[in-house]
Amino acid sequence: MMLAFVWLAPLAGGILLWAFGPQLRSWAGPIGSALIGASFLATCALWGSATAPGALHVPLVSWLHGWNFGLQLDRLSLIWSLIITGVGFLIHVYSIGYMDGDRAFARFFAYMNFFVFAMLTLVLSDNVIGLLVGWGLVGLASYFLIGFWFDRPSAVAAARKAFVMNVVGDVGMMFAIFLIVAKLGAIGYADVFAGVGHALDSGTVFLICVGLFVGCAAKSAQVPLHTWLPDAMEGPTPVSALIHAATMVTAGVYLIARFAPLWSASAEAREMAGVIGGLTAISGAVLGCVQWDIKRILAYSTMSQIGYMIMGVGVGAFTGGVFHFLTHAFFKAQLFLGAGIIIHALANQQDVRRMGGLRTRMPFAFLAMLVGVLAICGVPGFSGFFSKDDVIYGTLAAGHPWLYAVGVLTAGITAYYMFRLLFVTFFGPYRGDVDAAALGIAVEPSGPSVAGHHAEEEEPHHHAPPGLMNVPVAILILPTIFIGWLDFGEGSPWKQFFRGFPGFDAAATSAAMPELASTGLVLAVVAAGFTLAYARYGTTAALRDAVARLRNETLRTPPVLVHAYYFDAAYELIFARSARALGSWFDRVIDPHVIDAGVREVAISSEWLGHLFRSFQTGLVRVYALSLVFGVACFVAYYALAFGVSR
Amino acid sequence: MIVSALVLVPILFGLALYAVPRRAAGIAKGASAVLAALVFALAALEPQAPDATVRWLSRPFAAAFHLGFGPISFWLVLLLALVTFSALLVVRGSRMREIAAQLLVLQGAMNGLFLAKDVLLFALFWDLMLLPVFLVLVAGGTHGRTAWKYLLYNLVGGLALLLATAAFGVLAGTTDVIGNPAARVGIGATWGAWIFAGFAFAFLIKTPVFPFHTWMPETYADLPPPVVAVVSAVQSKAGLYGFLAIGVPFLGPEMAQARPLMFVLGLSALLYGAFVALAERDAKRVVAYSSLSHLGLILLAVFSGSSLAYAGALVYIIAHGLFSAALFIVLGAVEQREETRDLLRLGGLGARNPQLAGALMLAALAALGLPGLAGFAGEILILTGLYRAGYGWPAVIALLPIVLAAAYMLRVFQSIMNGPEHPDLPQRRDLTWLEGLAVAPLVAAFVWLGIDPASVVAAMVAGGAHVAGVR
Amino acid sequence: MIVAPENYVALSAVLFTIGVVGVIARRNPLIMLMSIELLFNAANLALVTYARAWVNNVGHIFAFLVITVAAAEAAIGLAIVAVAFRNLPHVDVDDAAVLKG
Amino acid sequence: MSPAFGSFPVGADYAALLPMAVVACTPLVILFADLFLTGGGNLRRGVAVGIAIVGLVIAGVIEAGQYPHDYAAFGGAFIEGGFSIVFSEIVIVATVATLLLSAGIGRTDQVAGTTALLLWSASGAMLMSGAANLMTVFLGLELLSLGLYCLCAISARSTAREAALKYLILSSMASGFLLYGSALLFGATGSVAFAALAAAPLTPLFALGAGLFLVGIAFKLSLVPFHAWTPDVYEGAPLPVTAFMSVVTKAGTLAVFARFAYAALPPDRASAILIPIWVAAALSMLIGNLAALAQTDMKRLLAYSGIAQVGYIVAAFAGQTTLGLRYALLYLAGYTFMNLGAFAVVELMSRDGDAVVGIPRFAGLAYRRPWLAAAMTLFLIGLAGLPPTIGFTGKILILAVTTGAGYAWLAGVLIVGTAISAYVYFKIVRAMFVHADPAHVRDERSRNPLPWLAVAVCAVLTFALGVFPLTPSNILPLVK
Repeated sequence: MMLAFVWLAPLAGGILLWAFGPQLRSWAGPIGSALIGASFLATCALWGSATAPGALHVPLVSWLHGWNFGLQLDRLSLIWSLIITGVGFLIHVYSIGYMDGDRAFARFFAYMNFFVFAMLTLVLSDNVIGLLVGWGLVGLASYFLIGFWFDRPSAVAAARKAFVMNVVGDVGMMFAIFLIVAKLGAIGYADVFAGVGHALDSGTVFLICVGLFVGCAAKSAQVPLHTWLPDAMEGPTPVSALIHAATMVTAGVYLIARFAPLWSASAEAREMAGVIGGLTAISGAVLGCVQWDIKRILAYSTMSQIGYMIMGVGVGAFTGGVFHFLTHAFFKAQLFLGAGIIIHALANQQDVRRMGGLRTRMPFAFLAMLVGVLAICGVPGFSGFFSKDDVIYGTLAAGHPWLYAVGVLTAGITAYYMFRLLFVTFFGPYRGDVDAAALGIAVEPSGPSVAGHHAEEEEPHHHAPPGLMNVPVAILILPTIFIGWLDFGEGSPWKQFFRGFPGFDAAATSAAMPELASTGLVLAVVAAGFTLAYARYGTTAALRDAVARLRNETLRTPPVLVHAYYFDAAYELIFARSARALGSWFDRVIDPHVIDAGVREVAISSEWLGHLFRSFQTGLVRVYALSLVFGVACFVAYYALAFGVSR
Repeated sequence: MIVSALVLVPILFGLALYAVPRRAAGIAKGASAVLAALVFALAALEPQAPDATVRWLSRPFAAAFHLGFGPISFWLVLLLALVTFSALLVVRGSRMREIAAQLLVLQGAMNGLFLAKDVLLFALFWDLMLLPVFLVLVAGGTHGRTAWKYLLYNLVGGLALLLATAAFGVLAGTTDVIGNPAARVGIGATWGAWIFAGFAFAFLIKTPVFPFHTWMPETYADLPPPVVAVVSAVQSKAGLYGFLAIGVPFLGPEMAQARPLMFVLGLSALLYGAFVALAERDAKRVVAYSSLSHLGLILLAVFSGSSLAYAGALVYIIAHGLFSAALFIVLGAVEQREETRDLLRLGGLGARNPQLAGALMLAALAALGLPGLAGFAGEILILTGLYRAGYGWPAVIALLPIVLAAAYMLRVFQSIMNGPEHPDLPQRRDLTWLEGLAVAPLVAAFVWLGIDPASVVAAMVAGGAHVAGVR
Repeated sequence: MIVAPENYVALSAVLFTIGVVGVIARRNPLIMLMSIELLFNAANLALVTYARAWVNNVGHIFAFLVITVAAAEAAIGLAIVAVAFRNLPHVDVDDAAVLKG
Repeated sequence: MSPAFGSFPVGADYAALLPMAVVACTPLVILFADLFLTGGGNLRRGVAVGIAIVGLVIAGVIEAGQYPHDYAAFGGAFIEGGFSIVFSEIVIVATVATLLLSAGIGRTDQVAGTTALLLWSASGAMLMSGAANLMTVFLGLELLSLGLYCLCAISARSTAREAALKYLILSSMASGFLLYGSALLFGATGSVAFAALAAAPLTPLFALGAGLFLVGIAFKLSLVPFHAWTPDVYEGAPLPVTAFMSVVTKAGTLAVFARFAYAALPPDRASAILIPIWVAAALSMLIGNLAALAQTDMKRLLAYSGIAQVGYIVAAFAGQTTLGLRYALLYLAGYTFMNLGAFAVVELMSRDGDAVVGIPRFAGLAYRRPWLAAAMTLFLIGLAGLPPTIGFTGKILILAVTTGAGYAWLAGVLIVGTAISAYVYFKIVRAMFVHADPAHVRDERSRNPLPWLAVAVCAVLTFALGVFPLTPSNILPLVK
């Protein structure tokens, strides 16, 4: 069964590599990659049957009446599966080079394969609970990979944070499942969609959407559940590329697209999703402007781009949103892998302030990054242009001028911080040897970026990346540029592809201005963003005294941005700390001093009574005799009362 | 015949172990493990084994030594056999022989409890199963206080059970009713409430449920790992089984009356346990409080009156048995290696002991209800059942502990296995093959149960028809 | 003249009470034994009185029985007092209070 | 012959007296044989104990043979039927056990005497178990007590004599109350036969008489508040005598109480008359167990536990149901075995049985003498009412009949008392299973192996009765 193979091959790889990793040694990488590749090919082979009417469906197990689990490959899950396995394959290959020499080389690929399996479970499931299972498993995989270098406390903490936040999302989805099961008694997508409007009244649909959206917000790092994503960069760079850029974090988009019929049926839900998406898009972008860690910059940009997608699918521009996912998967993977090359080459230096002038040192990386940046900024012709334009215009078409404004503005900010990244990293002099203080970097003794996985290695290497790392990047360049043309103009193949897909044909209200005008506006704003970035980082003057400028900027960054709006601090205070405090109060006060104390009192008092009665035993005969007489008196008194009086 | 063997053989064999000289304790351990495996096979191969019954009392009420499989008890007996087997494999130390013996006695007594078709016999085994644990605690030496707490808490419950059983027998004329839907038990409303109170008191203490739980953490912390595995995995289910086997069929109205109270207790256990587990330093106590939380959830299910939740309750009972046994066995292995359970002192074991880490990870994941594992199957069934039966708020409140569970379970795992290695901790060898053999079946079982609980659930729903008044 | 049986019963009650008080109040075991004899004889008096009242000899028989038993009791009692106080300075029951608690 | 004698038909059924007569006459044989055995040596002991046991066995066999029938001697003054036979058998068993325990104790030249006294006391108890008439009750009671006074005193320890003195004074006083009560009952009804009492109208005089009579009974049962003598006497008396008292006195007195409660009281007002007894029983269950909490000496502890246990048994009579009587008998039998077993174990733990044994002596017993510890554990969990023993089965049955008879509050008190008692008994169990340093524990072993026999038999019966709770199907006739 082909589909089962697509689904299980990565799992098999995961188990195999986990169990026999030490024996396989350096073979682990190729084996893991090969399995993903095979899975990819199998997916491609299934294109026909997936696009055929009625999709492809495989029943698996059944728990109870109406609780039937199965796999389903339709157009939506097909797109996702292709990205997961395809991009996944490339990143696997890349990782062979990147992770080369790591102590836990095999374990890494085991986790990666397991992740692919989990992600496939998510997108291939044909029912809500199967979806939730995949949802949880990808969370686990991301936990494993974020905490891959588990001797780093920071990585461990980040991993736990990511997992717990994702469980919050799972819980939200459970709530949605409550409603679905309570109303329908069945869990299959088909049953759910059939129920819309009948068994599921609009109020219920809205609640379901809220539940689902909590899940999607947690997984896709939407405000306010986004704080785990930047920390997730503790994981190896390929992980960031695959999980925290290309695939997992976009699961939220998949979720909304998958339940399009529900969202189409509930305007409030669309409102909510659109607003949250827009909020995320802009706040992420703003934070992206003040980051110095190259991966964190990309992380915030990811957050903001997903904001776009959510905004798009939220307002009902499903094709646009999904398309942005597609293009983003390529160009963001591209960017991360490019960053990975740099990090790898600079022995885990991730701080852009310590880079600079790399254009000449590693031209290929520059090319890769450049293409990625152009794409993400939506420069015409590059993939990002088409998809982002779709989304932004979609908001307008759906009648959300405010969201439209946010989208446009964010496009500009994006251009600013991406080119900022480009300039600071690749232009000007190399600042790797400048001491940290001069750059205003607060030096922490054992920062995460220092104690890397290469710590075990002998020679501190500054070497050019192995070919294995360049090839995938090179391959990715093509789609990064050209994939966008799939959605060129009305009746594009992309729009054709999703015509008639359940819920996708949401009636778009007439837009306030023609699409071309909007495009022009967006481009103008992007240009503005670029100009600003150039003025601040690109001009020869700026590049000359880059060190001083960077120092100033570092010290001048408003703390509210440095601390990412204080979300982490607030959560730590409100949830983590108070929960622990409550728990230890229960443990230290209630248990011993309330409950046990009560029980102990009973015990002690009975002991006390025992000694009391013991003290009555004076040993004096006459006292005993007296007690006897006392008893007699009681008896006689009773009889006198009971019988004497009655006569 | 077979069912009586399930009860008598382990007890007699266990007592016989005392005849084995201490030098040959290893042999005793091996033999008892083999016996446990045989018991498992015996139960698994003969699910249709006929009842065994011998007249016991005739007046003032009829009672019999009546043993037989029921839809629930069959699975519990299997679970018990499996857990006992695993526990016996990891028995170690100078008291190897005594602990193995007491484990077998415990198994026999609990088999009797689950197989009893007579309420009085149920009460008999209820009290009987206290003794082995008490003796293990006492022989442990310095744990006098713990032993007393365990004994007196549970014995008080047992006496309430005894009184309730007597009244039940007098009013019903017979106690030979368990698993017999035809038995029409005429208990008036006046007495029913009191009798139910007696039963409930015993069951709640045993489960345990807040606020009767304080005996549990200390007991779990002081018992040797193999015994605590069995106690937490199976003995803690006795009360819930009692509710399902006695309460639901014969005291339905009273259970319905008590529902609000029980929901309050269950929810408070659910939250209380989770919060304390978040704050504990002692790994075993964390797991103990997590059990408090999980069992509170099952209590909700038992009183929900929803067939979906009942199904979930059974799955979760089995699941909790499996993963808590695995957790305690692995934690025992850790403690035996590092001579501490203090989460703040442990750390970095994962690097040198990958298999140990893997085992702990799997058990912890099952415990925190990772979708795809048994814990999740039980949770989702129970919660949806609750919600569907119209108890929306309890179901929603019960979602919070799931998040907390993720937090404290990962905390346990990470603070033991992750982080930099502690130089002051002795670095011992990874999981031994015996320990692996002990954990593997448990893990396999809860993975299987997580993927396809239908086999259990179907049996339960089929056999659980006697669960009266199910929505 | 004929005294009404009630008076005898009253007398026996008085005797009985005196006996009880004697046991409680006196510290000399011998006197305590005497008081106990008083209890028995009070009962005897009552028995004989009622035997007369009911014209039923069973009361007399009972009385004789009690007298013999009382004799045996006294004998044993004296013996025990003798051994109990053999190595005690005074004959005082309050000295015999080793067993207590 | 006056008409009053009409109730005494000429030609009594002397078969009824046979077992008791055998027990009463065996001492003569023993004393006679003892004349020809001079000097020390186990022969002299063996002969005395042997003859005694033979006599008791014969009596027991005869009793058993009489079980199906029923006989009445002295026109109903003494009745031998299913009910009383069970009591007599219990007495006989207890006496045999006591002999096994006492065989190694005391000066050799005293053995014949003590054995004789033991048997005479036993015959007194047997007389009580058959007594259906105020006179026979008094006679039996005194016969039982007079022997016990002496037996208490037979020991080298001065505490024994103190115990004897206390027992003498208090018990005689109680007998005085019982006697005066009997006199008043006779006065109220003009008869001493239980059957006649039941028929009489309930006058205040009758109530008062019944009350004083019950006081005497309660004292012998050592129900609170008439229990003060029990701990001191039990502690002071030689261990076998304590064992004997703890069972035989209770058995005989319970027989009297049962007959009085069931047959001698006007049925309509009986429950009203008996309420004080139920209250006393309730108090015994509570105070007996509570006071036992504070004890460290085994004999004293068992004395208090006995107070509580007899409370359980009396509770079974509540409501005067036939089942209650049957299960009281059952539990009494169970108590006999558990209690005698425990005493036998204590005996085996002291070099000369007549010694003080404290709880600390049990430390680590399970590892020094596993079999003894196992047996003791069985007896103790039985006394605590845990399975698999008669303690559990008997208790559930008592609970059932008590609740069934409408005395749920007594059942409740019983449960509370049992809960307290758990701590008492498990304190000893715990001591036995704690790993103790042998250097710090006095480990004495009795030179007399016979108690082992008692332990074994008691252990087996404690378990067997729990699984097969046999109760006499025929307990009648109570009176004729």
